[in-house]
Amino acid sequence: MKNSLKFGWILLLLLVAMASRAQDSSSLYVAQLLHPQSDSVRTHAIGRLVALRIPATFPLLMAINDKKLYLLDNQAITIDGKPSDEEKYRLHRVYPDTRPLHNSSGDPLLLSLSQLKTVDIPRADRLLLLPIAPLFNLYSPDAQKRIQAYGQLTDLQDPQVQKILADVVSKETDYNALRIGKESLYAIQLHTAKNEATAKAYIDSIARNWSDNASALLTAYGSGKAFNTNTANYAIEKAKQLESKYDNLQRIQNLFSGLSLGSILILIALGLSIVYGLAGVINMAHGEFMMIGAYTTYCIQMLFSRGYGDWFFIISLPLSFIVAGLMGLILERLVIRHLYSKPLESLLATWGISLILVQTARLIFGDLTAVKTPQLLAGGWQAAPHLTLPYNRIFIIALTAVMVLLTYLMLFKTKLGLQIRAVTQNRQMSACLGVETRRIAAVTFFIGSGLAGLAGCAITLIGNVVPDMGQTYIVDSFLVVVTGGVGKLAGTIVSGLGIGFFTKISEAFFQAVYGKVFILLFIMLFMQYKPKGLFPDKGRIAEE
Amino acid sequence: MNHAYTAPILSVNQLVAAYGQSTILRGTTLSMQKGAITTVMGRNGVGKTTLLKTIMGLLPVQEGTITFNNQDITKIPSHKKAKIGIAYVPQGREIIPKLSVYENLQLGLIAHADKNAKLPEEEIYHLFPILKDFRKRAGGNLSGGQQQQLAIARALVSNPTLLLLDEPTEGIQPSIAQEIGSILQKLVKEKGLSVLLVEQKIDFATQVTDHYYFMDRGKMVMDGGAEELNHKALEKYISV
Amino acid sequence: MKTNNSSLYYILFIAIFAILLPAGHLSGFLSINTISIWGRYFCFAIAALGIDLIWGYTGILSMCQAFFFCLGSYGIAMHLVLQKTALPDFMVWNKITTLPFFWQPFNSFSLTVILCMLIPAALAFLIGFVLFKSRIKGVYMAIITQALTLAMWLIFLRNETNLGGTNGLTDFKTLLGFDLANTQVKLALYFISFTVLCLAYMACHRITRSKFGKVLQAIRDSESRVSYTAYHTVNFKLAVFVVAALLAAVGGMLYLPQTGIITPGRMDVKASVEMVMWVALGGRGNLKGAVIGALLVNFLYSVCTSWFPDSWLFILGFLFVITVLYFDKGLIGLVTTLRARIGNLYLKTAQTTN
Amino acid sequence: MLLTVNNLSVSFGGVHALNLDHFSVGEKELRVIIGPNGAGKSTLLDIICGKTRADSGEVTFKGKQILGKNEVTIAEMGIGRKFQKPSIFPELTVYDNLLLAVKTKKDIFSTLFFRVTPAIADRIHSVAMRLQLNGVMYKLAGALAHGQKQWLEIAIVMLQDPTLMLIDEPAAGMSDEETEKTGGLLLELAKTHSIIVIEHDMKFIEQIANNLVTVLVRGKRLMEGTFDEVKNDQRVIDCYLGRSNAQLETL
Amino acid sequence: ASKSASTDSTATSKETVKIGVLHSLSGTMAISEVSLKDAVQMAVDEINAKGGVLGKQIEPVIVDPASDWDLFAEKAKELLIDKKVSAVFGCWTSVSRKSVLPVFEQNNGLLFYPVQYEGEECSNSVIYTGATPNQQLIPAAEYLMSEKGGGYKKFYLLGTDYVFPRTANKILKAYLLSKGIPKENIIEEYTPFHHQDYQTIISKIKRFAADGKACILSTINGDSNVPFYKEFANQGLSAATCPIMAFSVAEDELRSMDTEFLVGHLAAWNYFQSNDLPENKKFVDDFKAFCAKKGLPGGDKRVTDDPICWAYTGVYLWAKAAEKAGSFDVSKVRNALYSLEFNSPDGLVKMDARNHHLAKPVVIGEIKPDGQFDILWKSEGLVDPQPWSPLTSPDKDCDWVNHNGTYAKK
Ligand SMILES: Nc1ncnc2c1ncn2[C@@H]1O[C@H](COP(=O)(O)OP(=O)(O)OP(=O)(O)O)[C@@H](O)[C@H]1O
Ligand SMILES: Nc1ncnc2c1ncn2[C@@H]1O[C@H](COP(=O)(O)OP(=O)(O)OP(=O)(O)O)[C@@H](O)[C@H]1O
Ligand SMILES: [Mg+2]
Ligand SMILES: [Mg+2]
Repeated sequence: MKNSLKFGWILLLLLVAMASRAQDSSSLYVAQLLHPQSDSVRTHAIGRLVALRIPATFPLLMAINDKKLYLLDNQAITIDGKPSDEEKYRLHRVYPDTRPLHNSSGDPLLLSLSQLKTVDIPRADRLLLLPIAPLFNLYSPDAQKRIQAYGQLTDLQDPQVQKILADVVSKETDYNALRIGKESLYAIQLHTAKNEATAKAYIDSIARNWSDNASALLTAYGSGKAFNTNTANYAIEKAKQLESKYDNLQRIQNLFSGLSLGSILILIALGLSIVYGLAGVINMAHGEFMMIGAYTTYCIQMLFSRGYGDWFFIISLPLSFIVAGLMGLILERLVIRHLYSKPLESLLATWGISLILVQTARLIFGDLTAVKTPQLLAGGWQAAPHLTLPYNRIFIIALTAVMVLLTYLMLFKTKLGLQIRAVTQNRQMSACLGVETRRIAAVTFFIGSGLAGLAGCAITLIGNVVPDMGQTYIVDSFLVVVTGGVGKLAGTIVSGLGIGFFTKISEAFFQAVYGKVFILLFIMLFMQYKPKGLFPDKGRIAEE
Repeated sequence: MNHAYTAPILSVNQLVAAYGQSTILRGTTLSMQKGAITTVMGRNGVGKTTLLKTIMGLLPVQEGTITFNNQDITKIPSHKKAKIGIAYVPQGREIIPKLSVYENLQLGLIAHADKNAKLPEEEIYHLFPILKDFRKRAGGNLSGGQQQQLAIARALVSNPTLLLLDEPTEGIQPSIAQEIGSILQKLVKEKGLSVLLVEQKIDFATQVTDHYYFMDRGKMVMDGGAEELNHKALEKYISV
Repeated sequence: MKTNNSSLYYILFIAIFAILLPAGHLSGFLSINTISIWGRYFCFAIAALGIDLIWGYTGILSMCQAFFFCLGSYGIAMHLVLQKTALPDFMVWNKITTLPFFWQPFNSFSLTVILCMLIPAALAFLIGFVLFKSRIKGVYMAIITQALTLAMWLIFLRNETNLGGTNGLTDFKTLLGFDLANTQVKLALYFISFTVLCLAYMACHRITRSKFGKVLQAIRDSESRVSYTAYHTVNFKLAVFVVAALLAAVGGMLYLPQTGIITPGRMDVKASVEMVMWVALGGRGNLKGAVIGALLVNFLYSVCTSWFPDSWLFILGFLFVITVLYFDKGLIGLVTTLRARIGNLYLKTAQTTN
Repeated sequence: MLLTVNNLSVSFGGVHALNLDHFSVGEKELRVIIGPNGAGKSTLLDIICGKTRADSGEVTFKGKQILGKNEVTIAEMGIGRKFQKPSIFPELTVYDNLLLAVKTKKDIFSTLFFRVTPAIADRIHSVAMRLQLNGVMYKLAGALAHGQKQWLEIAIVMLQDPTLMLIDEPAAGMSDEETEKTGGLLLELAKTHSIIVIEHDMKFIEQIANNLVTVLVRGKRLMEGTFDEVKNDQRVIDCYLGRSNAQLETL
Repeated sequence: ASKSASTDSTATSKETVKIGVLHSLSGTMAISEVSLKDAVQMAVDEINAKGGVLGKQIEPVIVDPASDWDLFAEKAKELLIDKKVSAVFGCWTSVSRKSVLPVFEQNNGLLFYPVQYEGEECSNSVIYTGATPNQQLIPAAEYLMSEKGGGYKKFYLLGTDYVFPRTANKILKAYLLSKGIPKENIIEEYTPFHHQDYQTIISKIKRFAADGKACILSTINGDSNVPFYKEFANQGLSAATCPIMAFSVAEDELRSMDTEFLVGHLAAWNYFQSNDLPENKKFVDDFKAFCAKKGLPGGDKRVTDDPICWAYTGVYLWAKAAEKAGSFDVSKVRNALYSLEFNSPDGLVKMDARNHHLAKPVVIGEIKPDGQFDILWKSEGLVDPQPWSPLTSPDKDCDWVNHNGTYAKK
């Protein structure tokens, strides 16, 4: 008893001594890192810091890993994620402690990047951090990052890791992170479990937790380190269950991808089918209105380049609708108006217009451009441990749903919609019934082009903005309109989703190219069976 | 009757109109009294439909004038004409095919002077019971006669002062044709509606009309009161 | 009067292309390059005739004519490649040691010519049969054929198809032993294209003037009425579809040796829409219009991309819009209206002077 | 019997449009069908000529089942149709409209090498003459007045020379005199053809109904009888003719 | 034509020599090729300002082949036969080059081709100033496998479906296999042109990269890159977990892109704008000034990149060779080009002594937030071009001095 106490003391002293030595050496290495005499010194210093794994150095290492390490008055600092309106950042010290920097008046200090000295750490050196990245990311202020870090933790046998983990978990505030952190702890405990019941309990906890490497961990445990075959089998069984669960999630991911692709197609096809219904022609310039919407978003982002965060995108949603709509209106007034009873001619004219619009965009904007993803929509929603649903796609799905609903209400629940549908089918008689056909036609064109513009705005979230971007989607969206049955809102939705899902499912089996060919041929065969789309008109009205 | 003393509700003066190169109306003149049914008769292809189309503004007037309620409406677009109280039942019905019967009727409300007017469903369904059963059905799927009934109902919904009817009884079963006749007379009497009717069936015309015109090759060649309208009077023109 | 008008067109056409242009070359004003370019336009015009038949007269908007055009071109190209080497370079590079079976027949010229027409015709028959049987019409037809072309384009882009992938087939040396780089050969190809164009025109002219042509137009107007009048519309549609495909393929066959390259780019979405645009611009439902449209659009394309490299798209775009806004029936319609105007003017002045 | 219909049933979206137990037409018979609007008259013709599919039942023509056959085959068997709404080729001239209709071989090769023989020209001209179309022979059919289109369509059916003609409301939009002429024409045609005529014009029916008249109501056969029987049947008066038929009174 | 007029005016009286500029100014390739036209134009202006070549002002004949491969051939004929130009600067895609190649060979023309390409070609009529596979692909793969580069063990070869990616991946695969990477650790995948939807592929990559040590070798072309990188970031992948080494993404593409999600990814080229040679600093400034002055889209925000650098260098190489040969004659210029050295923005580069390719340094860079590259690695000295990769065609080589083009090695 006494012995053991003594032993404990010695151990404690030793630990303290080691810790303080570690503290000392860490400041040395940090100094070497910040002001290296040579590259090799820096590499060595980083190597040592990685090996030592001292929590106090973690903020510093994190800054290095994120390429956000700067020097200000010889202090190692980092910047806060989001810049202010004037592209200025709040600053944090990263070593030896973390605290925000203030100016003389006590307000947070705001500086722009050019006022800071960047500490360049070569990639090779940064890569050294990779093994302990999960460890220091545990200290990240960003919960998402911590969640990832917990999942990525390795060498859980290591007492130092265990200690850090326990420490972090005890301070964890985020619900999800806490759960995952705790369950990482289970993993450690599993390995130290001494009887079947506890082991099984931990296996269950791990399976419930289902972190990134849960199944690998369980398999490893089951095939080697388990202390009896019963637990081993149990672990392997659980691992298999997790695998199949994972496959199911992949399926969900695929469905989601299909849904998102489908929504994009629907969003584009919506305007197309409205305009098609009205002018009775293939509007060759529809894609270009999309492009106008996308460039509107781009321009607004440029105007807002001084900050204001996500506002630029929120504003561009209605603006891209309006700008593209107005362009459509002008086009309608100048050209299409003369062509209502001449479908062929409008085909030609809109083709000509699309050439003009593309070249105009090329001359004004030059080449490849892209819109910054709004902060709110960056990243994804961790729907389940292995299922990330990107926010931008969720947003597009939601936007599509809203637009479909609005379009439906507009077309079928308002007087305007009634008139639009009437004019679409019989201009002359509508006029005789008091419908101002010209105004209605203009409004319809405005809405149709506006919807295209909105689609363009939404597409900036996932793709780039180029003058001929319209062409990329146009055939696909025509296919949607046609397979759904021309002028059928419900058809457009079903076929859009259908094509989305089918494309994604076929991509899971074929390469993307053949997936596309497959889907095209599939549609052709489908049309054999439904030559007038999914929802054909029935009876006499179908004959025209 | 003494037409000379009341101002005509519609007068068409020396109207000339053409489809492209071929002139159809060659100086058509017509004047109709308020609160009366005026019938235009004539053989196939003489331009009766063209006359109504021109009055309605579907065909540009090349020469001549059209006056409605002392207002010159020669150059007014169709939808404005509808709004000032002219309703039109065209030959061939022109139902909006993919709108339901109910929606077709609602479309009639657009020209109604009162923006908040409600659809007088009761009345319509009383006149044309069949439309009630088919409220939700696409207009284009109705049978020919049903469509004709719908077209007439649609025109009446807007509560017009002048009704242009192009062969309204075409394809309608005898009992309902008869009823249409009496409805017209009733509306004329009770609401002061004026009707310009294009009709080929003398029986129907004699039954309802107050005044008739006979048209040939784009011109009115004869007119007179209802009492003068009989087969013999028309014979010489018809056999031409 | 009517016949006079037409013969004026013909005389002008022949005078310019059979006499003026070659003479210009022989006397040194025009380079052989210019002649070849016109030879290529003729090939487009041949295809355009087909499009006019199927679209202008029968009212079926087929977007897969570019595909048939490419089939013709690819066939000849395969023959030409085999004239040069036993195994095409790209196959060597892809480690293919024996010529794939479907390349074999293209060793022989006569077989090549037959296959170049047979394959597109058979495919057109198959596609047409399937589509027309199921009564696909209007936009549905247009988009489905467009989708088909797109699918074919994607397939032709693949290396696995052994047709040269994106790079297509190029670098040909001789045709039937004649050096393709030779001026005489180029001139001969020009004349052959011209002759074929004339023959195709005459054939199409005959077709459209016959009762068969009337049936086609009747199908455009009201297909169901034609059926009730006891014509098997499917057969008629199928027949023109095959003829149109043949014309496209023949155009493609003549096009290749004068251009020297065929790639899947010839049948991408843009290309297939453009072909329709030629006919639309020239005047749909009018054979002369189709020819004039194809020649003019391509001529402008060539010229403007050299003279106005930055703004040629505006020129072409506005041309399309203006044609539509001001000329009812395409360019050919413009000619007629102009003539009528001038005639009227003449008449009026004559009257007033009287 | 040339045409026999048994237990024919058709419904559109659950609504029964036609529910016909039996109906037949003999050789060279002129049969008139009347009935209220929406009774299913046009639908019946639609089924006979292959435009609409029936749910069940059988239709035999010249002893052969024709349900399920397509419209071309049926037309080839000898059934010609005039629609309620004029159906012609608007962008062809009247002459071309007629030329296409003439009964000749109608396959691809025959049309490709077709030449107008004097006999055919005569036929076209005589039909055109009878239907007063000779004045508008080279006008585009789309530019005709409504009545002229009606006649053009009748002419098309006549030139097709079918065994059975299905004529839907031929007198609609015609003046009394023209109606009478049409009646005469039909009577004459009936000497060599079987004809089914649908009409609402009682005067016209009286003129042509030398045989049976069938009354359809709500898709069912109400009765079949001579014109007089039908005219005086109380049920027919109630649901079709109206309380006191002014048209008939005046006769 | 309008452009040539403006350059004419600076030296009206002097004689001129015509060169052709054959870059797509419209169509899908315009995105990339317009910048090359600008670079050529700038080089021409500079040379003209210094007095031209052999006392003659250069007159560029600019045409637009409109991303239409047939039109490329037609325009090439026009430039060589009708316009009689002394050299042509142009093309980007392999197919456009293949399309004009017979034209140049038949008419004894000279084409300066500035873009990295798949090799396997050895034409007497083309001067290849862009990289051959061994000048770009191999060093990149080597770097990624090295300790310094991260020691990656699994490779996802992802490309757009056309010749360059296909060939590049073939060579890369051969290289990786030869280095002992097991077959199952190499995945090859292609997407159609203008592919926009990378959800499925990223999911596959995610699985592939779950255990770390995987990287992507990307030959994705043009407008597909933005959706690819965006999706990559959005599904939670990053350069730290799985870096993308791109062979077709350069500064010009990054110019107006949202680089936030690109930071840390890699690219292999022969030149980066961030190269801090004084020659390059001047080149970059001049280019910005040129674009601003000409009112080109982007103005002084324009950046330079590898193809721009080589398009620009090409004009100088030609001018220098012409001076050296004392003539514009194609064969004389061609002969003068062998072993010709030139102090390019990328430092001293040298034409090969036996074929028409350029020896130049190889650099690997990492994308920074401002769309520029941190140079991580640079080859020691110049890397000699290998038109025929020894990995896939060990028996072939290209030599126009001792042999007649491609010949079989013993
Ligand atoms: N769209 C059109 N284009 C050219 N001509 C036309 C057009 N519509 C009608 N016509 C011609 O105008 C003339 C008059 O036609 P309209 O329809 O007015 O006659 P209608 O008197 O109403 O005859 P119906 O009693 O047959 O209805 C006819 O000769 C007809 O050929
Ligand atoms: N596609 C359809 N959907 C729903 N109902 C339909 C459809 N087609 C026809 N109907 C209905 O079937 C019934 C029969 O129509 P049909 O046209 O045969 O009548 P009809 O006897 O010819 O009448 P009319 O004398 O008015 O021409 C009508 O009530 C009609 O509304
Ligand atoms: Mg009429
Ligand atoms: Mg009917």
